[in-house]
Amino acid sequence: MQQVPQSWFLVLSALLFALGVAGFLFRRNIVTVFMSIELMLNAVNLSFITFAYQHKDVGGQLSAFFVMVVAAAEAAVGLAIILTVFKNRETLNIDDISSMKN
Amino acid sequence: MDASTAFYVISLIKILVVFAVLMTTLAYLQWIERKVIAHIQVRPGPYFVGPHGLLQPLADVVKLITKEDLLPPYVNKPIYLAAPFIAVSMALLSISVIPFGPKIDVFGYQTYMQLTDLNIGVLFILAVSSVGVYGVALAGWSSNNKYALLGALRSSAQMISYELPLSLAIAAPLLISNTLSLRQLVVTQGGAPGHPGTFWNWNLFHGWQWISFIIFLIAAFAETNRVPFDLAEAENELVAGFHTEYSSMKFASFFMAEYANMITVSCMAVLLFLGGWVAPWPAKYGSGLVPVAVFALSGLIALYHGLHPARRMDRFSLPVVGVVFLIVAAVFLAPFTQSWLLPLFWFCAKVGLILFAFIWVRGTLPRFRYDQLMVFTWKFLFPIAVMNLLVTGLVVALV
Amino acid sequence: MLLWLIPVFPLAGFAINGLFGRRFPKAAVNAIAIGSVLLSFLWVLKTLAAAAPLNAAVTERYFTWIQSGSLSIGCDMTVDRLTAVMLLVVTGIGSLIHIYSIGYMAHEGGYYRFFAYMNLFMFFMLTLVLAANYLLLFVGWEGVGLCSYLLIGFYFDKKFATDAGNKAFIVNRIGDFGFSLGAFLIFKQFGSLDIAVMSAHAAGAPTGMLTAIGLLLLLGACGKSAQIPLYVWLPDAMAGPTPVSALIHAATMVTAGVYMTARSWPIYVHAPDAMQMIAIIGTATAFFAATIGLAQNDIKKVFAYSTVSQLGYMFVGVGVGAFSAGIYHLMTHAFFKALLFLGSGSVIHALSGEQDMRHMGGLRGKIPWTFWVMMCAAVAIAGVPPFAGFWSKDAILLAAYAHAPWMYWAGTFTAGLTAFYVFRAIFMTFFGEYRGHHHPHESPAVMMAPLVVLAALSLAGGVLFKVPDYLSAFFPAREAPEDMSLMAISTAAGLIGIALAYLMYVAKPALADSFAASVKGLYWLVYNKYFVDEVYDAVVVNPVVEGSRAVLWKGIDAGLIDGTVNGTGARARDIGSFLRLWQSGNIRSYATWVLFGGVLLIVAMGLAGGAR
Amino acid sequence: MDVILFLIFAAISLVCAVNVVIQPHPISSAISLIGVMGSLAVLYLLLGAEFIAAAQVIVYAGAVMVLFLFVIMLLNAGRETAQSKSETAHLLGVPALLVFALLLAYFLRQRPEEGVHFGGFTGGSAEAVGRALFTAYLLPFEVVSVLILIAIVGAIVLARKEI
Repeated sequence: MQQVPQSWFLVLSALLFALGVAGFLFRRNIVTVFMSIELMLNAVNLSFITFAYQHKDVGGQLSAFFVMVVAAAEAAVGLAIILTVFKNRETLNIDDISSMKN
Repeated sequence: MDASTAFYVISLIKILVVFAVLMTTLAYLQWIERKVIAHIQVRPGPYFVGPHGLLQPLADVVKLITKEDLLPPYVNKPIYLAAPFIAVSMALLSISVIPFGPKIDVFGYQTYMQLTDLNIGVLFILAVSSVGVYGVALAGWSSNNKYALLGALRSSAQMISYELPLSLAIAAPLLISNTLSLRQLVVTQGGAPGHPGTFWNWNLFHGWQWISFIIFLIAAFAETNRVPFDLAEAENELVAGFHTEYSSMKFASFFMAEYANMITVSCMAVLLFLGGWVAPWPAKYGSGLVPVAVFALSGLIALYHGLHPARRMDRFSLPVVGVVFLIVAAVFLAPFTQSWLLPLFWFCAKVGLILFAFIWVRGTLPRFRYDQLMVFTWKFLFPIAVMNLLVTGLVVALV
Repeated sequence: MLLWLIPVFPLAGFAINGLFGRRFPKAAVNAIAIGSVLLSFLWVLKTLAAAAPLNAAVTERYFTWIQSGSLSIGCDMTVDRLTAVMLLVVTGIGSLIHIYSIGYMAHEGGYYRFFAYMNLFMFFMLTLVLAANYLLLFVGWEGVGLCSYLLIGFYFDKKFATDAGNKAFIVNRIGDFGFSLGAFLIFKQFGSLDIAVMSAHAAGAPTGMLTAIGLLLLLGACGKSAQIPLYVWLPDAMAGPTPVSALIHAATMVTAGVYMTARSWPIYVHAPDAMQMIAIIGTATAFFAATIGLAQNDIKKVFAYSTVSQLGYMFVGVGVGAFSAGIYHLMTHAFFKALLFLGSGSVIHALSGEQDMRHMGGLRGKIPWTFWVMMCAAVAIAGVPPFAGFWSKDAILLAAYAHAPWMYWAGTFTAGLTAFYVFRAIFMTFFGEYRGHHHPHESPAVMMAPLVVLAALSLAGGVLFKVPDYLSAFFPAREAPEDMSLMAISTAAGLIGIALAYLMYVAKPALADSFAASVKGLYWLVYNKYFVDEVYDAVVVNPVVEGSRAVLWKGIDAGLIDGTVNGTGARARDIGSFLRLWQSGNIRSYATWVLFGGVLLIVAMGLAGGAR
Repeated sequence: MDVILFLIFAAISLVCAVNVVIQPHPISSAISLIGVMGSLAVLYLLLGAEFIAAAQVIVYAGAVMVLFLFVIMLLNAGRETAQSKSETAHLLGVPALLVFALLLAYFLRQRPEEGVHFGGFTGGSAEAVGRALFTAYLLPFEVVSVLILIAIVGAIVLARKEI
């Protein structure tokens, strides 16, 4: 039975992460930007689980589990923030939200 | 035939059989529901297509397929088209891990009466059902219709909310049976090996697990968007909810998804709490004769009514039904069917019981108001489920 | 043996009363506070009965408190014969004073607060007594100091009370400083803070080290037990309620120093210089405090200086190697001094708060019960045989004579002074004509009952509880020959003191004033307590305050530290105002920079060969 | 078989991920992201992480993304407008991103090769994960539960009408 080289998983993870970064950098809709973050987290999870396989240690999977939990919490709070921002500013464009300047 | 080829062939056959049976069941479940509700409301129900309206589902299918497939111009087309597909495929997907019976011999090959046995079967069903929300949500959004959107928001919020007590209620019997595999779950409820147990071994009667069962049932009603939780399609508020804009086969898909979900949660209830295909008492005390008795009695009653027909047509239809039932009863007596037909009978009987409860509730209870619905789950059902799980966990850990 | 229950009962009382007492009726507060102390007392009795005859120490380890390197300190409690005496004194006298307080504090505000603090004090005092190592002892030591502070300042709306509390606390800091250093040296020398370990290895330690430890511990004891030069806080501590003065500042807490030095006897017996120092300080304190007591007019101040003086006696006992005599005097002193304070409290209570003896007089007929119990205490402290004070004082004086005769003579003279000022107080209070304008009334039974018990103890306690016999195996034997003539001399000194007091304040009241006029300078000096407070203010307090203000605050804190901090902030702001040009306010450009940094990091790791 | 499975689902996940980035409409991005998550779940199964795979679908696809969909629906987020204000993101970001992806891939390829096949690691069952979670990783687990509590409170506070 043919086996999949481990590096393929890692390269896939790297590519997904890079795509997430690209989404973060080039998208302007704050929701899409947030989804790009989730994409990056998923990419990292894939690495974690690959490493768990490599070391035959469930710890890597637990890291992924914790990432998931934190991502869920982050999504809840982040989306609540997005809702509040939209309520106050009527925009989802990330470039328009720059009140930290000045 | 070597082992792997046999595996593929048998799996294919099983898929075909299950799919065919399921599709028929879906169609006839609809008929049964209409009949039962009609009788609850003291009216005959579908009557004219075939004897006692028995061919009504067939007629419905023909109607739905041949209807014009309307595609409103303002919808988001790809998502509008994908939504019913997601809904129905997710609903059918969960059937694949449901075991209907024990291991059986088919022409010398040993196989399970189940498409596939995952050792995280319960989690799989939870996962698939949680994805099922998308069918509803996307359908409502892509329809570009405020009724549809509101219905979708309502029903997906409702499904997410009720998934919590549902999962917590499921977790309690899992703790007791100490497995996530649906097959193992049934085995642990069947008593010790060699000493088949009675219904007293079922998780339902394990301590206070009837609480979990009731929570599970309530949450399951909400998960399937059934009365009294069918706010998503509250006709007098939202026209038809998330599928307002759907017609023809796409509408039928949502309908199928709903009934398939009903069957899935009924199967889950049976597997988790009611001992799956295990007979209520051991065969040596005559549980194997129950189906024979039931079918024979039904057949005799049908024959009797056939001899004293209320209408002209009954003179032919009822004796036919009676004879069929008697034949079925005879089949149950045949020794080579006992090993697989009896478990299947018990499984179907229990599932049928739960499905009847679904229909019964629909026929009798009024609908909740939306805020009541949310308050009910978050402030009542969820805390009780948490407490129940905590106490169960404590007891399991201590005993 | 569940030793921990002994201190935990009062702690529970403190917790309940302290947290919820505000809402409780007085009866509930009483039940909790007194019940917890009584339970503790009963538990002590049960424990001691179970452990009798207690020839060896019983130690219980509850948990390892601090574990760091070679330092291992457990929460250990131990009970031996010395502890047994202390436990009985603390819980027994404590129970009586708690009961007395019901009557005394009945009309005061902060009723629950008072009892909560009292219970907390009991907890810390019992911890101190039961501690099996110096650190746990220090916990109790600091805890009783804290409770002393809280209770001295109980009337926190009066400035002199809070000032007195502060003074007690700050003066005690000096002593605690010495105690801490002593404990550090003990750890350095013995590698452990356990008293048992210290006892076992003290004989082999270098004398210089032991002397240093002994002197530092003595400094701590001087602070806690109000010895020269740190006695100044105790007279001021009388600002607290009278039961507090009786319990904390007469019977128990101030004797902690004596207890601690007695507990550390293995160090002292191998450090004769330190012991000599204890004896000298004790003698000096006993004498000077007694002379100050001669001229005070506040009844509680008289007894406060008397306490300082009697503590000096106990130090003499410890210092001359008669540890058991010191503890003996500690116990009898607890009986009669608690009685004196409580009795004076009863007098004050009778006169609705009047404390000045010049406004008393002739109370003998008006409050006879109080008079008679006070008389019992007075004869006990004056050393009239066969009452309690006679036995213990005599044991100390005999040992002092064996050690150095001049100490005996100083002690005997002090005994005369003691008898004089105590009876001066009695005569000024109870004899002659009533000079006040309140209407005296006898105290309620709940106050009198403890007084009667204490009176009985003051009279018979010396004979009933022969502490030196009980402790003879515990401390190294220091045989002092029985010498009837010395006993007769010291007894005579006491009787002469009583007779002089009678002469000056009852028979010929004018004699006192004319005598004071004849030695005007001396009287003025004594009346003003040798100006010790003023000298301390001038020599220690003011330089420290001024120095702190000028150098530490204005110079170091405001100049150096604030300057550094502010300067750092200012430079950071300068740099930031330059760097903020970078901050476009656009999240995505920030993210780009983060990505850029990530790339640099990966390149660096790759160059370093880190990505394997 | 394993290679084929991997290639299929890796391809799906990559295509969906590209879709997440290039789709103009957020809801399409969200659906694509669900696709990524689903195919990653299959890859997790391949790597022997069956519990995590189920959790991935339940938590990510079932809960987190539903929340996203909700918000998109509630805000009725439309297509993105084309203009951008950030020059830095394009000038510095594109080359940096390329270098980043290439470097990562390059370094990852340097690792010693080891084959992955289904069943090569069976320590990812619900029982094993649970056991590790409640023994060696108990503290992080508890901390995470506190974090979730904080998140709940935070979300409620933020979502309240009067701020």
